[in-house]
Amino acid sequence: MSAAGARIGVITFPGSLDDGDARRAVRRSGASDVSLWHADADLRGVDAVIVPGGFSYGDYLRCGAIAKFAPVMTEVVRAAERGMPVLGVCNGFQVLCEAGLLPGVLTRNEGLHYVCRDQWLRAENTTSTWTTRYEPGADLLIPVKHGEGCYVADESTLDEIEGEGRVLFRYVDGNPNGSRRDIAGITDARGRVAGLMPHPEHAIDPLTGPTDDGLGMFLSALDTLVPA
Amino acid sequence: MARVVVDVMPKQEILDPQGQAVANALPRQGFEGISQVRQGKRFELEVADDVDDETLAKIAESFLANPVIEDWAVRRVES
Amino acid sequence: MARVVVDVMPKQEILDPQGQAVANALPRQGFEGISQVRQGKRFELEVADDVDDETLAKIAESFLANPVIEDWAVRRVES
Amino acid sequence: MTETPHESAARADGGSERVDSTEHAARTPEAAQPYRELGLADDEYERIRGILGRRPTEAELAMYSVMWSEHCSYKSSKVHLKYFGEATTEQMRSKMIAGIGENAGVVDVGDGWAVTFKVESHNHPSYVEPHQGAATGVGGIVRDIMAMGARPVAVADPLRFGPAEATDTARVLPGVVEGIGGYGNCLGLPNIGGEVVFDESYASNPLVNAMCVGVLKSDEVQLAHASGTGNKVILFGARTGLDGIGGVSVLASETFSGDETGSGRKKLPSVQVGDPFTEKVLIECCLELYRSGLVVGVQDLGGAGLSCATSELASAGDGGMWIDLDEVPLRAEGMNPAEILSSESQERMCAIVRPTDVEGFMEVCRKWDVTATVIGEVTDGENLRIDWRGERVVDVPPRTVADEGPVYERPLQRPAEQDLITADNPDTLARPSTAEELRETLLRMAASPNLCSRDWVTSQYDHYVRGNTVLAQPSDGGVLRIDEESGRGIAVATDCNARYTRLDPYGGAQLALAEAYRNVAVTGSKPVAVTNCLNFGSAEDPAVMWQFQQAVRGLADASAELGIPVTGGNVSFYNQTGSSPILPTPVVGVLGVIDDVTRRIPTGIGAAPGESLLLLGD
Ligand SMILES: Nc1ncnc2c1ncn2[C@@H]1O[C@H](COP(=O)(O)OP(=O)(O)O)[C@@H](O)[C@H]1O
Repeated sequence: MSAAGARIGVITFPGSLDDGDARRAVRRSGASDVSLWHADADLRGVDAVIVPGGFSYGDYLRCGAIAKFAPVMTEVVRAAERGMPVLGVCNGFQVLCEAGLLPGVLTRNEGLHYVCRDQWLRAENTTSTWTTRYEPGADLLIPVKHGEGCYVADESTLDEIEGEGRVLFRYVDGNPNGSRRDIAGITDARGRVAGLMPHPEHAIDPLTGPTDDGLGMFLSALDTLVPA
Repeated sequence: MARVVVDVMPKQEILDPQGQAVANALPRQGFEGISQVRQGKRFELEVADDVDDETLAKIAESFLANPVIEDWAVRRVES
Repeated sequence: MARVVVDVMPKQEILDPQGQAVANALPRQGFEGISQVRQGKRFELEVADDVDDETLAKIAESFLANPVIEDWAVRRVES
Repeated sequence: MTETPHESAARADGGSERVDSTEHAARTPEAAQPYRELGLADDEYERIRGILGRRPTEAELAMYSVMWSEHCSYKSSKVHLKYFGEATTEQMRSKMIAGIGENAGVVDVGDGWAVTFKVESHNHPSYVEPHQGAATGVGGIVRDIMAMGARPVAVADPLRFGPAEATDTARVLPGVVEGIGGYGNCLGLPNIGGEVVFDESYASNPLVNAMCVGVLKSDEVQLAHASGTGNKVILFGARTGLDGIGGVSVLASETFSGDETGSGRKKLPSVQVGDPFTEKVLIECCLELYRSGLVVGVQDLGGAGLSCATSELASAGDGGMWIDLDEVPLRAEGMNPAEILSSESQERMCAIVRPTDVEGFMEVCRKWDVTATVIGEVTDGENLRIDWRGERVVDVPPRTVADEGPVYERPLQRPAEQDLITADNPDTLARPSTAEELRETLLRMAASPNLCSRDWVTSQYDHYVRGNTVLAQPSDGGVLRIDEESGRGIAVATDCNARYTRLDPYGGAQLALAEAYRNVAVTGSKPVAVTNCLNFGSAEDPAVMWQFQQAVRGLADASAELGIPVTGGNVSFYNQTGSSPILPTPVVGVLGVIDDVTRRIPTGIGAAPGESLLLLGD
């Protein structure tokens, strides 16, 4: 399979905003992007799925609360159980938590304001499908932009996540939202489903982002999907 | 100590996009028969006994609710 | 037609920055004696008569609240 | 409002359910109408009667009164704004695809791309309800840009507040910023510029101006006109509710005098609540409709709601129009025709569609879950005719509503005190002379609200979304990539120093333009067009009118001097507290083009040590 043979789907819900950016990042990594529509119970044969940022259905009730019921999400949950790599960014992370693919929940930022800023992260788990391209302990500069990014789970869940090494990234140099244990992103037990609040798709080119530190996530997935 | 609940709801004639989003989503999840949903806020306050109703009304009106677009109601409940 | 109220409140053990912010601001506005504030949501639903309590509980549990962080209560009220 | 002693038009026949039809109006010429409460002058009301040859119906009165308001008719500014056209040469016009007179100006930026941009004010609503006022201000300007056929790609927000330490500023500013952020962020529009200025004169009259920039192919401009007899008029987007009806509740209270306790309609809020999600979906829906060629003409619904959209579409078209108000999807019960026509419910658009395309149109709307309804059609008559419950409630020549409103040559007078305030000059001020004093001055300036970091504001705005933002805060101008292949981009900046403008309105407007021009130029872009939002005090104050006239002349002359046209703008009068007007604040926006965004120049002293600092100009 050639690189372009890897097909990564990007879901568009009504209210998705960063779907175009996610597709651009997929293309830049060398894979081909496939648009998936919220109302279609069909993953169009993709090898991996990205649930992008935005305000799905307005997010008026609770972030991701309505999106989890979309027909396409039923398929995503099924595919994830079979081991398909899934990445949720920002709103996508919220959706994956609501859908039960990842533990915990994202709540209102402790500062009560929406925050858009360039954020330092430390890469911790570098064996998940989405993070193999990073050195353990690497510092990355990637934008965050959200009003509800405070990661919350009960202590035993947090201990479990930590114990199993499932924290992908931690905020360093300031926690933008009050997230428990400075958690910025986590993965599931198999290391295939990943969610994070920062936006790797906005850090793929120093022209339009602070760095290209985010590209590694898309390249990592490609490495798994298209073994060298 | 008394427990006080303040309910704050969007005024009837004011658009309530939140309630509307919920109402629209229910049938998609297979829940029929819900014709209208309005979403507001609920505050629970622990209040010293010497805080009178007038003060509570003032807190609700000037602080918890935005009277331009919201109605409010204060009630003391058993704690 | 029945009117149903669903209250959704952050669980006691969950930090509630919004309620906290209100509690902190009250003394600055000259309101003393409010020791705790928690902020949640209140939903008002217009419900057809054949929607039973079990369905309402399901709506609250699976949709209006996130049980990881929130408690909920459903009650029918006079309309 | 006190009860009018006259028998009101609504009650002339007794019944409260009765419709004030054109026929009824013709039969009851003497019925008193609350036109003054609706803001119409005696002679304006007489003119309406003259045009119609009878008294207007309630619905017609509602239409004329909103459309002839200062906000919609530009009745006090028109005579002055003409000067922009006069000052624009053919050469300057060469890149202009649409100019003054359209919803927003459109400029050719090369490679087949065009850009449309405009600033609008939402000052008063943002004072009453900062969050929603500012949010709906963003929503309104975004729909203006959509109505040109463009995809909105960025917003900017020039803001003015009272003193930073004033308690009311603590209410207004956070609400405004949250409103702009909440709405813009949810639409997925990067915020790439704006201003935050504090001054006493804005204490009870903040200025909330919002700019939107849109991109389209230069041959894809949509126009707001209703042509083609038999074509359908489709209203799509949100439902129409009782919000934002403002002055028209005067009519409502008369009509519904029986049940005031029920709805309390006399006190209808003139506040609208925005629904950014609905607007986001509306954007995507509109763009798909345009791409599919399903739209003949399109107009956004903003101030004056359906009154404005129908009369402007019909007025710009080649025939008449018929509307059936019973088809309008309503959110509130018991709305009367005047209310339906005047409702300012947000997130609505109106399109003209060929009958054969209606099904295709509806299908796109269904895909996006957008409510769409055929509410009428283009007719071959001249008039705009509107029916409700089978009776004709409006029958007017649309041009008399939309374009031929009153025009005033308001008195203007350079105030005597102008000499007094300009007599002062900086020579009388003490200057820092020692290093210590200089240091102290510098620190004081850095800490002053007008100069300190704007991070508290800008960090609440998404400037990354869409992945094309090349420069945003704290850059002097925002830069956006519009073509990923070629790297073509655009730049925008808005500026105005109102204190200069107070001292010299002509020169101040020129300085505002010069500053915005420079801010675009320093990004490495070439300035190509100008827009504006002229915020002033009362049009009935001759000193204010003088400021206004001077500012327009200054801006127009300076644009000619720089060789870039004014392509559109907005006027906001009556910004004052009691009889004290705000500082004259002609906010100027400049659009620039950059061939290759990789060559943009970021703000700030360079990255490498040892660079030289040069001062240009004198
Ligand atoms: N200050 C101004 N300078 C130039 N053109 C202006 C100015 N104010 C308004 N216009 C133009 O007048 C026209 C009428 O404005 P319109 O779009 O109807 O206003 P609104 O959107 O506020 O209802 C528009 O083309 C607008 O660009």
